[in-house]
Amino acid sequence: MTTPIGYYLVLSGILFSIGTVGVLVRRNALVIFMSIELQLNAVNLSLIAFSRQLGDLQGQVLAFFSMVVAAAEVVVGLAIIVAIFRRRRTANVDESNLLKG
Amino acid sequence: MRWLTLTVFLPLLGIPFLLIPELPDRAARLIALGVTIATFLVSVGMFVKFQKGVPGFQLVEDVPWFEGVGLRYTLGVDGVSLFMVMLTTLVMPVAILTSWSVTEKVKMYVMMALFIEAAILGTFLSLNLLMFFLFFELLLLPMALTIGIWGSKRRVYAAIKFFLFTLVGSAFLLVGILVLFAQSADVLGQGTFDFRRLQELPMTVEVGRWLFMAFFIGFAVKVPLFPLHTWLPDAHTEAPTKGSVVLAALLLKTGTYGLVRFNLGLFPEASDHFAVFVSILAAIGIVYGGIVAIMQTDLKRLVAYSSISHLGLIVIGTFAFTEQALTGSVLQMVNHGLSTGLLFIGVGMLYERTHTREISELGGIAKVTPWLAGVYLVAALSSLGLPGLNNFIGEFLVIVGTFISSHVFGVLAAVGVVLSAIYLLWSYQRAFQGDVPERWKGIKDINRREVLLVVPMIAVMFLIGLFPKPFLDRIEPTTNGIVREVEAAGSADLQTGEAP
Amino acid sequence: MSADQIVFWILAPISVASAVLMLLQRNAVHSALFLIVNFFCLSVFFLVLGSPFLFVVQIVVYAGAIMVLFLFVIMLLGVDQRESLIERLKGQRFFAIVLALAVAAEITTAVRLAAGLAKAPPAGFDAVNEGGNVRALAEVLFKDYFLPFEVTSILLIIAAIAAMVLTKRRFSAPEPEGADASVAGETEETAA
Amino acid sequence: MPATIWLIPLLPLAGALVNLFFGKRLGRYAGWLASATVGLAFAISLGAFFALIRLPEEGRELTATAYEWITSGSFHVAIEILIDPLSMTMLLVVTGVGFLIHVYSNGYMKGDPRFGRFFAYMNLFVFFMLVLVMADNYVLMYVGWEGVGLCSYLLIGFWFEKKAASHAAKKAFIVTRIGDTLMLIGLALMVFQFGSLAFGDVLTVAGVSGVSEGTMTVIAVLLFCGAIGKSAQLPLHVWLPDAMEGPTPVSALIHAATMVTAGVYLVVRSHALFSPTAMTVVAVIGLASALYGALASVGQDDIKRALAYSTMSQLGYMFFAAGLGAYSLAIALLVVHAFYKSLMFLGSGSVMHGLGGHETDMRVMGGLRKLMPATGGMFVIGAWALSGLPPMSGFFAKDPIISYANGTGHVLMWILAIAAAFFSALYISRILFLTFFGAYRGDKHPHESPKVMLIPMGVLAVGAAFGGLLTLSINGAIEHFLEPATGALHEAGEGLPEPLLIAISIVVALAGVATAWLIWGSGRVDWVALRERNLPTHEMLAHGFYVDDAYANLLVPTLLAGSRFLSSGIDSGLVDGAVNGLGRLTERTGGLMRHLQTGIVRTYALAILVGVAALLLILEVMR
Amino acid sequence: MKTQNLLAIAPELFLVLAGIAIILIDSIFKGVKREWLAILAGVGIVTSAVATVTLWNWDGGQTALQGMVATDRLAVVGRLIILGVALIGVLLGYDYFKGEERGEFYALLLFATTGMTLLVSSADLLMVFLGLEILSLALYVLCGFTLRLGSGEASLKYFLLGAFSSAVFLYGLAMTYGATGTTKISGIALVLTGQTKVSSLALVAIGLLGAGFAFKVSAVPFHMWTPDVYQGAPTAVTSFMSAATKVAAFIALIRVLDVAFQPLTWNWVPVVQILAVVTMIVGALLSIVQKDVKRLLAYSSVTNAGFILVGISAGPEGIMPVLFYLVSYAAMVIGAFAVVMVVSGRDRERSSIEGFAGLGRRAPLLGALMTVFLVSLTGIPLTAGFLAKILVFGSAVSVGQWPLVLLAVLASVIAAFAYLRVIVRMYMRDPEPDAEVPRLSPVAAVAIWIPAVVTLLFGIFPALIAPILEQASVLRW
Repeated sequence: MTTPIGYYLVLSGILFSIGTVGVLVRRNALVIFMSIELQLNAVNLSLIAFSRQLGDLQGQVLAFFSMVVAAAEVVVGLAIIVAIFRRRRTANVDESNLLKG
Repeated sequence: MRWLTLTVFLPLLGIPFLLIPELPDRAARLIALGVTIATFLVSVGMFVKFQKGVPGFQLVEDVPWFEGVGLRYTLGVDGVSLFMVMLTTLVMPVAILTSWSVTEKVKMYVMMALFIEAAILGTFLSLNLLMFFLFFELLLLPMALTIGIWGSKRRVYAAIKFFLFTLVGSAFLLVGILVLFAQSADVLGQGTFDFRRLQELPMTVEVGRWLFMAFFIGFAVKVPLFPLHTWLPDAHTEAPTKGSVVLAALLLKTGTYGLVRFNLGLFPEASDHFAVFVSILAAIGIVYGGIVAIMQTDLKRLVAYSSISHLGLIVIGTFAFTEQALTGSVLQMVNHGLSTGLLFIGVGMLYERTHTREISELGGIAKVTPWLAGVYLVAALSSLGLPGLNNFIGEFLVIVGTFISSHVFGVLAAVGVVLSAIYLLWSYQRAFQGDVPERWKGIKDINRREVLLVVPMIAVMFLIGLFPKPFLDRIEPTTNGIVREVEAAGSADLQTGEAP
Repeated sequence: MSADQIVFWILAPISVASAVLMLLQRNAVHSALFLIVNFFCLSVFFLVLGSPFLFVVQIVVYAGAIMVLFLFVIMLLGVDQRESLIERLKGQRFFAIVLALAVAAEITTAVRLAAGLAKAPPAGFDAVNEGGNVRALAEVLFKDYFLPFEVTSILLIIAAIAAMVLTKRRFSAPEPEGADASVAGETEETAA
Repeated sequence: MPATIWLIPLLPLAGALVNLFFGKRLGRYAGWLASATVGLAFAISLGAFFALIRLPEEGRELTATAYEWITSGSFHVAIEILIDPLSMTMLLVVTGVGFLIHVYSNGYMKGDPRFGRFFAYMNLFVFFMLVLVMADNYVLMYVGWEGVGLCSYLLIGFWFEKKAASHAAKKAFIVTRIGDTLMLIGLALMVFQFGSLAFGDVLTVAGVSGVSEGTMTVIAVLLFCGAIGKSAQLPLHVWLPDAMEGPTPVSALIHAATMVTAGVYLVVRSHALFSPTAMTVVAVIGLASALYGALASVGQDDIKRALAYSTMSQLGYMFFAAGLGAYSLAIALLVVHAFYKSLMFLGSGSVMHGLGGHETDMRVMGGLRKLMPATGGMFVIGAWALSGLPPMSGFFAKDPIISYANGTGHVLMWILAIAAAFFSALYISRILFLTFFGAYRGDKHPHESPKVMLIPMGVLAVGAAFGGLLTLSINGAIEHFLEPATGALHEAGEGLPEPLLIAISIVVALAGVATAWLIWGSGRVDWVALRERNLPTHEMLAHGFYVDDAYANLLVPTLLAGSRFLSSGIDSGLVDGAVNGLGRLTERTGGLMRHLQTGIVRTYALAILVGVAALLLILEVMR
Repeated sequence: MKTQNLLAIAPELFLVLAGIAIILIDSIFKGVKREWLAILAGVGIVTSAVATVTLWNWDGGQTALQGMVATDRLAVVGRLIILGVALIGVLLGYDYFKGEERGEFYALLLFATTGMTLLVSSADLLMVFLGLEILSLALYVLCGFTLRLGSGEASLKYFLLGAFSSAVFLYGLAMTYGATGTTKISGIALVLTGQTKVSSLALVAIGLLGAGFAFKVSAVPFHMWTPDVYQGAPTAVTSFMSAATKVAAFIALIRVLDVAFQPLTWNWVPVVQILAVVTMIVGALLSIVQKDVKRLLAYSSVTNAGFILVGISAGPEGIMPVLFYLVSYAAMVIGAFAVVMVVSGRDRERSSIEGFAGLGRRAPLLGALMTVFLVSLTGIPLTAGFLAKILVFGSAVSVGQWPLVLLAVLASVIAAFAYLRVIVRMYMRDPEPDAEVPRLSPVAAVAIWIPAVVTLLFGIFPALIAPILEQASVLRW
């Protein structure tokens, strides 16, 4: 293993940022949610890279927990999106703007 | 016997009774009246216990309350607060009596009055800065509600303005108090809000001056000093009679009292340093308030501006640092409470009969209601400093005392005397003299309740005017002490260029 | 150039490209597919970084279960839902990209200052993975991380309840659906 | 004795209180009660007088202290009264003349709906006047000073339903208040310099206290400002003519005999404080007022206004005398002036009464001598006295003053004083002729007044006629009596010989009378046409050289405009505007921020990203 | 594993047990009286509270269960506050969902509460993360609990932004791990103390974790979800979440900043100060232009977050004040929302500020209670809100931050205007002609009276609670 860990960390940062952009520019609730998943995965990459760097397994365990949480979050999130869609017939988040000001 | 606690909290005892459902309005009024009279009697007891010629605080009560932040329940009375308390307990029953003409939400109305009384008394008697601030703030809401609920047309605007304006002022005050506490924690190891200990707190000139400004802004809004005064005309004008009376007679005094007690008491060096600045503001207030009052078309507004002018006089005397001026100022606080209070009562009685305060719509009322006119005239004469009445003593001492320390400010203080004659008598002429219009022909002169209401005020006004000595004797030991402190700080400043 | 470096330099561009492409798709299904590509790339990195267990989990749970769920919902809501790519919020894209770049730059700087960009990781990770990654991981998970592991169960219960609460057709819905008073008048569309 | 002298002021006070609260119920007895209290006070004053002259000349003082009034630090004021020859003289005048006028008022005010109230005010006035003259310190004197101002206010505006009356009352109070305030500043300066305001402390040490002459001048001039206001001297005289809106007994008592002379009393009382410069100021103002009043009086058609200007002129003479240092002469003139001027006011009141109440325009009078013989006769005595012709009292009081000017070398002033004397004779004769001589020009049915009015007038007429006896020569009875308080007169060693001066005075006065006779008395000159021909001159005199108009059209509007500007421009506009503006700005800012809350979730996410970037940046920058 | 260790999470166990029981009963016994479910929830909360109280005198070390759970008194106090709020939440929910079969509500409420209590007692960043997730997920669902459009929208917004921010938080957790090699609160502090140079990764970690917390406590600019969610969510839920979430998040924040990152105090204090200033000013400015009481209170909660941040910035000095603030804040905000709930009514959620016109006349008691809460929020004496402000500001002044306090006090003046507007409506305006008299059920009355009494009691006799908070604020690691 000779690839510097820094490379992975930077890659993780780039992916996290791309995910961030996704959240901000996409309007489809599902795509936004996917972007968030991308962010979480980027973080996992960081955790595992750190784990490798530090030479202990905690990082991997943390990444594992992150995945579990993500899974639960996905269920809740999709349920919410479905529920909204049922009533509004759209997944466009820009149209959910009754509450403002 | 804990006279001070009793005095402060007695008014609150009336509140449970007022909460009785189905209590008739009349009973509510009588309960409030009874409670306030009882408070007055208790305060008389306190007055009797008060030893004259003793400078420090008396009848001190000191119990822990919330030690974690240095909040102790500390009450004490000295020559300055004594008469503030007496004034409050005297004016409140009178203010309650004016509420007979209120017919809406009577219970709440008198309840607010009782709250206000307790809060004001607490303000005057607290020796713990935080507790003082607590009472000082506690006043605001009942007062704002009184204005906002029972006031006249623009009452909501006035109430909000009053509330926010004074809140901004106390914002600075609060920061000052907290900084002072932090200072004391630095120096003494254990922070304290105790006024008596803070008085001896050594602090640098720099800090003292900053703190002075913070306190000053807080009190200047309440006084109110130019240019922080514009809430006052609105609040006075829109408030119901009781509100105006309490505002003018008592609430404004918390500001002047604060200046005397805290600004002078805690920051003598800074007081000396800023004296000219404060006096200029006060002098502007005197002249400005007087001139603006002349052209007011609303009788209450006129009286409100006259208050600004009169309070300028009190402040200018406070910052003259002579025994006469300071003693005069303290006495003048009482006097202003009485005479302006009575003026508002007069206007209020007039308003009840005519439903207008527009001077141009009134006129000739003296013909149909000679006694009412007489009451107003007595109040006006007192207010313009006619000898024999109370205001003269205070004004005279202030003017003389101020003149001794600064001729210019002395002369400016005297200008107010001329102006007050102009606006008061001119307004009296327009409102009460001349031909009586047809529609006012039927109105009635003052009734028995109203006699009951004005007699104590007028009696005390004459009492102070003719026999001021018992008052002065009790005020003076305290004011002398304050003046000496300030002078010592000021002269130390001169000698070393920097205070210790 | 060692093997892991070759892997990195091949897969890193792919993962970035797939992430970017995911953003550029008007169709949600396409987005999801690109995301799966991305996840695969990452899973390989996990393997390279010494976590075969997470490599598997990533593929099974993420690329498999979660993304399938996504696709399922997309189907449910209608595949034809296409999103116009014209931005109506002024400056949203500009700020989004600039700020995201800034964040990336900040993180990069921090990484450079802390770990360094040229330093290879210390050897000896195998020592930690004694007895196999899964076993070692289990050791940590069920000893040190016993409580968090149990706590995640609450999350799963909530997820289950959420699905139940939010998606079930209500048989006893006393309130009228749709226009609610608090936002009445601002309602632009009526509920189905 | 000392205890009983308290009764002198307290009796009228008691009368005032009783009348104030029970006046209505007392009915016409209110008047008699009031008169009785003043009469009694007069009697006690007389007793005091005899007690006083029994004392040795150096120690002619009666004092009494009630209690410490104001104490503050080293500064003390007591309620303390002092009767020395000066205040004794004033006391007798006030209670004596006051009593007569009270009696007169019983007739004059009969049937007025506020009869009791009137006497309450009158009594109150007497009380304050007595406090003024009996006070032993400046503060107590100031009490009386303001108190009489108040009563003057109340009485001028007694018929407050009349706009003019209420206006005049207010004007009188405010104008005098300007002087009073300057006086108050003077008092403050005295406290600053002497640490006390007791006569005993201030006046005895004034000469030796080491206070610079400049400061003394300032103190004296400030006190004199108070006197200017109260005694209606230039330039604060404008209230006095208007004050004639009050009931005529008021004019007689307050605006002729007593209150207006308080200024003279003040100057004489405080003469120890007056530096030569200050005295020159007093003399100049007095002389100017004497001349001004005399001239202005000539232009008046209203009998009371004419008399008011006359009063101003006479007071000017008194100040002139005081300014020259002839304090006792000033007081002597004060005393006799009280007699003849109140006589003439009561006379004019009697005329008004005879003409049905409120007629004061001399153009519609004339020939009343026949219809109201008693009034006319007594008015002649008064006018004679005022014109300064022997053997009436005015001659003996005024002439020494004029001579004294010459005798002390103030020749220019003497000439002016003589000129004023000419016009004095002229205007008083004019009043006399227009009112009582010639033919009746009105359409009413004049009748003589009742005895209750005439008898007091009679007494006063006696005083006006023979009062001169008291001042028969330099250092006459009054002067001699006053000496302990005012000091002796200087020997007038310079100038023209005494007899010549007297002759000149008499000739000038006669010339004045003759001129008046020619124009208004003989019937040979059509004075109405004459006035038309010299309209600008007449108008100028009638308007008192437009001083009042200048105030009313320049000063007052300026003040009102200033007030309006401050009120709506500065206060509502700028100060309150700033406050409201700040409030609005806060609200507007909130409103603008609201727009950021678009309701769109991506905006919120952007905000979060902004926050994250900012946090990271701050941490990086501040490390 | 010792049983004593299990005791450390006994409160959570009881809550979860009760939650699961409710779900089971609700789904197995159809048509069970919902009173029983509510009572069961209440029992769960009370037993949990009792279990919490027994932890007060814990003698088994600072942490339990492999350093995952803090056993200090801060955790005890934090839990108690949250449990108290939860109890009121149950009452409000009972009143709000009258006549509806909503057993899940109580279960979700209990789970959310569990997440919060875990949060305040977590001694490891992972536990913090899990706690946050549990409470968030439960709240996402609760927000979307009714069929109103607003409710669904609130849920969606809360969810998307919450997920976004938890990704950020997780990234921060990763950075912390990278910087220190551990996620234990105490371990982080230990490692950081040992480092001579400030680790840039640690700084990034603070920033990212801070952003996550800032989202939960609604600090500006992370606050924008707050008004929308508070307005859209069913009012019973809003009351609960507005009070409890903030308490939990702030106490966790205290742990993270004052313990874990204590060695970097000089780095994070300015950040917190800037956040505080921006938060209270923006919150105050926005609160005064609101037309809906729920939104108004939402912005008020933003402003209050700013005030609490002022106390946080004072470091250890500020812990006790912050705790006192949290207690009083929880009481007054849940009370205020509860009144709004009663006044606006379940069916229509009419929470416009005009709906309060003449309330003082229509329902004097309700008006008076609302006044108590508003007055306390304003910071008027004799209410807990006043002393809370004094304490927090005092702590900041004592570390020399008086300019910050001056800004805070001025912001509170601006905010006062917002509350005053409601008071004006209640007392100085006539009710709308069609305005109905709100009906106050006994359950709701209890739910409103409790916070009112707390607000007044601690406002007048702060010494009742101060010693407890004092002891809780001593962080020994």
